[in-house]
Amino acid sequence: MMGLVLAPAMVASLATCLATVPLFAVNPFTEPVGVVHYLFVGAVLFTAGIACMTLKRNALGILMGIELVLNGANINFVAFASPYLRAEGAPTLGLDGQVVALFVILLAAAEAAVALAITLNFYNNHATVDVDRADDLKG
Amino acid sequence: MTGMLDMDFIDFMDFSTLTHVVPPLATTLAALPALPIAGINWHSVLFLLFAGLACGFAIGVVAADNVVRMALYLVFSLGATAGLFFLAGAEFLGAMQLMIYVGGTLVLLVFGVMLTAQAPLVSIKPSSSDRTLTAVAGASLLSLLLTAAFSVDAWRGPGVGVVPAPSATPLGMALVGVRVDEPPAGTPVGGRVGYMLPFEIVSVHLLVVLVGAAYLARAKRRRTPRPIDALASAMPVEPVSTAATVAPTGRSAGGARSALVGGGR
Amino acid sequence: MVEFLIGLGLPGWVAWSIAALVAAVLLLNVIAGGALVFIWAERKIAARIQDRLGPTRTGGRFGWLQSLADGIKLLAKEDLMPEGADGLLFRLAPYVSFCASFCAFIALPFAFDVVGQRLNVGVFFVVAVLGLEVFGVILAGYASASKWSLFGAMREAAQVVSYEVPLGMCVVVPVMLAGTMDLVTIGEKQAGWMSSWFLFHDPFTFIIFWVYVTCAVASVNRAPFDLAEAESELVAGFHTEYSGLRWSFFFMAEYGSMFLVSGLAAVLFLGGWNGPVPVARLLGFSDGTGESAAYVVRLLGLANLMGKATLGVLFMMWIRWTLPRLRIDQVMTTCLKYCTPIAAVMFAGAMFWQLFLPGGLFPGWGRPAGEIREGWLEGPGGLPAAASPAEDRSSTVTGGEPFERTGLATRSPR
Amino acid sequence: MDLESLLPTLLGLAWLLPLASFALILFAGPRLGDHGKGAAGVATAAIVGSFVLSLLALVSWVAEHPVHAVAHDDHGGAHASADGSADGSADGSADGSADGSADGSAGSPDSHDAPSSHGSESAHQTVDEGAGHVGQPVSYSGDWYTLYEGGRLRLTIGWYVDALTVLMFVMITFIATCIHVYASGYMHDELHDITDHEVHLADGSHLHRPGRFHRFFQALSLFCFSMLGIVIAGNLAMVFIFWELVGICSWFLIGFYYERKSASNAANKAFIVNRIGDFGMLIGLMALWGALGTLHFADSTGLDGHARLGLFSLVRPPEAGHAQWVPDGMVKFAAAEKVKAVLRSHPEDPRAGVEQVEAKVEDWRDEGYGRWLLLVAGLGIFCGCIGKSAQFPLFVWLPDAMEGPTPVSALVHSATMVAAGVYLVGRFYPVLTPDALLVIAYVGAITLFIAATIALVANDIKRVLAYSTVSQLGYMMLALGVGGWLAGLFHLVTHAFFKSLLFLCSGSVIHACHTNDMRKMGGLAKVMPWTSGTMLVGCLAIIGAGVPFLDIGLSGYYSKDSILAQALLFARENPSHSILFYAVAGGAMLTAFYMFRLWFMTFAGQPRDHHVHEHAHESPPVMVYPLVALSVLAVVAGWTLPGGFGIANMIDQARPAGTGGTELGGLLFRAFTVPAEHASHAPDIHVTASLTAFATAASGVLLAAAMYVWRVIPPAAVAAAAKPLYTFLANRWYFDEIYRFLFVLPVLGMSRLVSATDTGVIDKFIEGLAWGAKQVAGFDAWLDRTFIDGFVNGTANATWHAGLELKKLQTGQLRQYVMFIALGTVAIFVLAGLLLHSSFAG
Repeated sequence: MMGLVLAPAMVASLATCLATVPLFAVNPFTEPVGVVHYLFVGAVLFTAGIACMTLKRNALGILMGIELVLNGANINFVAFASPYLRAEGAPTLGLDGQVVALFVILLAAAEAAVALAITLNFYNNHATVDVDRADDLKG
Repeated sequence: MTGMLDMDFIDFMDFSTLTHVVPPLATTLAALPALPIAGINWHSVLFLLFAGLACGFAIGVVAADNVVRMALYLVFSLGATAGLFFLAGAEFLGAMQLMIYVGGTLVLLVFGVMLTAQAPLVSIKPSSSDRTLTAVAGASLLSLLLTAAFSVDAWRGPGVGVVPAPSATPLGMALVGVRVDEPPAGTPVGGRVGYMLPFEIVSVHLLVVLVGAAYLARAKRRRTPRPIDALASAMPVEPVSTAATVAPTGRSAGGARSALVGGGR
Repeated sequence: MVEFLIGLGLPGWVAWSIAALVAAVLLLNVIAGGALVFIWAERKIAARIQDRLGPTRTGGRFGWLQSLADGIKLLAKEDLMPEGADGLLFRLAPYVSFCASFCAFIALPFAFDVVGQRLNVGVFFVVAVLGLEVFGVILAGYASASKWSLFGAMREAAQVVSYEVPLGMCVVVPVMLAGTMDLVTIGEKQAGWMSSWFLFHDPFTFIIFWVYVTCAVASVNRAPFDLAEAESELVAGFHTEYSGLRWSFFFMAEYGSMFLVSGLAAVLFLGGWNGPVPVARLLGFSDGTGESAAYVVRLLGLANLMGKATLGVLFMMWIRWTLPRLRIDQVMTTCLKYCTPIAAVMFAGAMFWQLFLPGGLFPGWGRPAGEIREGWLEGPGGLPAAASPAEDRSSTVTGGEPFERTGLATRSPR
Repeated sequence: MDLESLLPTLLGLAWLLPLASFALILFAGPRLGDHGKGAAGVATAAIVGSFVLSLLALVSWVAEHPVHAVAHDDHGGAHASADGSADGSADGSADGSADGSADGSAGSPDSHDAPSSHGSESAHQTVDEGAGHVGQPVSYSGDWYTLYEGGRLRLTIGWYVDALTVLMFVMITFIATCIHVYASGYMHDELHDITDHEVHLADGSHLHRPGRFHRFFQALSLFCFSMLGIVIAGNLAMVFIFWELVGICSWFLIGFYYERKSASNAANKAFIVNRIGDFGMLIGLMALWGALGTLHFADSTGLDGHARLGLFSLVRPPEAGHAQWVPDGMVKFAAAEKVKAVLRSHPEDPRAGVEQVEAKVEDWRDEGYGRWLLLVAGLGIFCGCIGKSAQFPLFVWLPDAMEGPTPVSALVHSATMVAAGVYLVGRFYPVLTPDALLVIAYVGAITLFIAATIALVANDIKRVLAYSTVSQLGYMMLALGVGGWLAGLFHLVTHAFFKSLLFLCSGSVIHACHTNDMRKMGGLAKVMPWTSGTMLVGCLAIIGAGVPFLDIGLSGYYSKDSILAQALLFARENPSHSILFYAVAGGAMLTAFYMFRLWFMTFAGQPRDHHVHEHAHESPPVMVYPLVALSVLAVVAGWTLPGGFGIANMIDQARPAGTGGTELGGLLFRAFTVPAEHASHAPDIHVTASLTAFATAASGVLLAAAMYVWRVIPPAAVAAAAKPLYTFLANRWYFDEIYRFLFVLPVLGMSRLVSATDTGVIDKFIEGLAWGAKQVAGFDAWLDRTFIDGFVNGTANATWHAGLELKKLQTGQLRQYVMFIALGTVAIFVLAGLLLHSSFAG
């Protein structure tokens, strides 16, 4: 049973290692970085955020996971917006990408405020911030 | 979103590209020892620094159990991301990230401290099976994302390093509805719009959220004791409190009487 | 400097590194040296205000070596950590605080083009990074495992987060008047006589300057807003459990922040390096008259700004020893019921003033000829003149090759 | 600000102020002051404001258009009537072009004789006096708001302002001001809870209700707004709207004491009777709208910039010297068959057909097409006036309307609203054909006679005045009908003053005596000196008291004289219609008799009922002041100042273009002539009329004095001697009974028949159908329960159980959901990749 679970994980890890290889097709110390480098960081942050959301029982931890996820997405937007990271004359998102990232930041702030308020209410009513105990509406 | 035009979705799904990465790997490994000191690109080095910080602290957030440390790592991760933004030429965005995201997380941290001041709440540990499952899911998600990211050739090459023009002012102008930035190559003429309306919507949205959050989080006067109050009342009651409970009763009775006297015809 | 080093035959990256190092050390000296001077000054000022003499003996007359002696004492002190403390965070906190204060100096110009890194969003960057200083305080408060520290940290968090709102509004006004967030451009826009300072641009800016002063004092945790370390209530607030060098880092950070907000005030409202009297111009120096003249101009500007910032710091000390500490609710009331609305109204007022009387109160008085604009806004009527970007850029202060401005983004020669 | 923009502003504000007051009282009502006492202040302030604005408008009008004496030449009477119309066309076409603008000549046809200081007047207006009034009257018109515009149709909210409008504004707002002041004293009972002794509840007690002070002023304000709306209206649609609004206000006010059965019945009666008239008015409106496509009085310019001719220009085209003709639209409308035929004859080229139709319009007009339509339009509009102005046969509502509070009777049911019909006839005058005018004259004559006779025997003081009002309205209609445009409208204005005065006096009496019955009064002159004095002034004014040879008299003297003169002229021109003159003369005598019968019975002699007399007292000053103000005006309203300024001359400024000359009629009647009005000023006519008026009035007064003061002729004896006649008159000619027999009973019978049919036949049929349907439904229900419900329930059960199982998936574990999302995303992408690219393996 454990093997069944772990097998895909191993496959996935292998695939990840393989996937990161092209990063080193460019010497990062001497050559300008490209979009894909940013995408790598974005993917890591995104995945860390998802992992945070699935792993943390603390409601605040889940919030932090959300922040990470949004931030990962933002990195991608900025990367696609920047002409620095693209080949000469390659189309970029330009200002649009930055504006979208900006709005994401703003809305993330709003989301954090509401989520915190909800968390506070939850804490007031249940004396805990453990989301596993927030199952009053379960089926 | 003209920048996405080069991303053919079918290519994006093409796993077969994995087979093309092995030869470059070999050349890279061969080139590593011959790293020319003279040719160090500080931009790239700083990128590596910030990227490493961002990724490392992001993983740190996942790994840490103490909520305050989590928040600290998150702040570092987000701060490093701001550095990445600066490097990508999005200065305004970087400053914004520092101010809002990091500032917002500061509030998170404060709340974390306040809510989990009780010892049992500081670290709620997940079970080991959760950890395994998360590891599997995370690994597969990451591999999927990376596969997708590396499957587009146009994204893979090094950038030309054309430093973008300062974008803060054009960004500000775009937010009030005027586009003054140079359109990216291949943009259809006349198709670019300002962000006046979204800006206003977001402003109103923020206001609503502010009010809503304040409403949600306000101290409510409640009839039934909260669980947390119940916990407090479970503690031994000091004798003084009995006197305190008698006194208001007397006051309220007197008040009612005086109201009757005052209101009678 | 970079060119000079490259001329010596050093590789480009080495030259850049050395230049960066020199800049960093210079900035560090501003903080550390400043802290030494200011601590001594504060002692003397406090003493004089309280009708005492203050330090008199150390280092001969006036006790001018007192701070150094204090520093040595702190270095020698035992470094204690409470038993229940979170070790990592406890150790980290002072450095976080100090780093935030230090980082903000990156974008603060000391004279025309005398700036660690000229940023397009300088104002924003400074305010944002300054807001991070509170992190160290909170971490210290949490990690100390002491209720005094925790209370102090909570107060600090609430206070700083609240005061960022009016502070941001105040800061936006000069940005609006100058049309840029670049601190160098903002400073240069106020060139000439005192009348071209943004402080005297219109009544609204004059009022909002004082709001800025209030908010700045609050955001650097100085009395009467020093709730976080209210010694009469919280022993010593967030640094109750600190001693030795770590404690001194907090103090360096505090004095650095004071200097920073004062410098920012000087740049935003008080003309920056452009004095009440355009000394350099009257003496016949200007950027155009040769390299050495440019150096003189910059040195004069440097002295000018340092003088203003120091005056600001002294002003804060004066306040500290004059006004009693507020309660936390009074602090919040001051912020939310007074500073924020006033700042908002003044912002609107300044906006309309700028709309209808863009010249300010003293249009054209002693202002150097020539319009200072950002490069992309060159055409008449504010239309972008995309047709000739090269010409535009050359005619502006922010001009020059963009690679040089953002040195980090320069490609190394292959 | 020139007059063109000043007038609509002033008058528009004056018009809207009462609306504001209405709205304020409507929403704030009882909270205004103590028990709504402030409502009186609000309403009064509003109407005073309106009055001031109207006065300003009047002053600015007079400053711009000085009122001159109408210099009547003496050969008008000798003018041959037969050539009037033809001359009018011929001469008018020569002169019309000179002053085609709206700001043309003011004043009489002889304005070239008058000192002219007004630059814009046409300097070269040479008019043959036989051609009537050729020049356009000075008028301003425009639109505030366009409701609809499409094609040639256009509907707006606009104004039409001329001297008449301004004068009406001043008159209405002045009287309304007086009555507001008066009412704030008269209605003070309503400030508190009151017990209505005339309402008996089922348990025998009287109704006890809260006061409705503010509601009274609310309705009064709405009424003022509506009435001013009629006056300022720029088109007939607007007139109609406000026409109905004054109707509803009247309904409110008559039914103010709606708990009283009589009051609510009277209100309903007034409203329903008016509906009948308004139905005719609608027909008239439809005729105009359908045939002409416009309801505007004056020419106007649409939003699209196209000029559109108004009714006046259509019916009396300026290029034809304002002579009346049948407009093209009506000709084509009437000759629809011919138009169709012409158009059909050009199927290939509709444009040619249209041109041919245009070419043939002249021929058709000469053939007489559309004449009837124009007549119908005029009579239709007049139908509305019959209802509103209480003319025969619809006058029955007005006496009943006296159930309302007396200030209402004074304002609504004597001075203003009922005069609206007269005003509309005057305003609409250019469109009315001579035949329509003759109909109007006869209706007026019948009305004045019937009402006067009923008033002879009425004992209710307000009813006497009500019938007097009806009678006087008949006078006005008759005057208008016989060509006395100025006479009718002049009488309208003067009558408004003295009739409102009379009503207010009667209200004062009722206030003092708490009864309406004159038989219980008597000798009140001593206790109520002010009331009796002012009422005497009113009586003298209404009978037209004056000195014939000196030509000095009260206001009624002038207006009634001119009516008599015009009627006499008409009778001379058309001997077959001389009964009209006799009606007028006889009516004048009857008027004098019953008015002084009223005054003598009320104020003179000995008290008849001591209980009443003891409680009688003079009314408070707030009620007396308006009486005095009105009585002053009742005296002076008819005077003409030495400079020529006077109401009559001012009204004459507004004389519609083309009227005032002789007109030739003969569609409904045998050929007759409507004589030019200025001809009635010829000395022989004028003197005869004056003497007749004086003689009739004096004889009426003397007769009344003989019967009720000197008692030489005992009234009871007269009544007994002519018992059938007395009964007939006392029962008001049995009009109510006749209407009941003719209309109400048949309708009731018919409804009973219909009801029986409904229950007996239709209901049975439907019940049968229902029974059948029920049987079918029973079968359906069985099918439904057995099969369909079974299926549906089975589905529901399956869903329920599936839900029971599936809900276990809803664990409430937030982290699990996130995990599902993440894994689900991965799975989707992997599956998609595998399916789309089988090359995954290599």
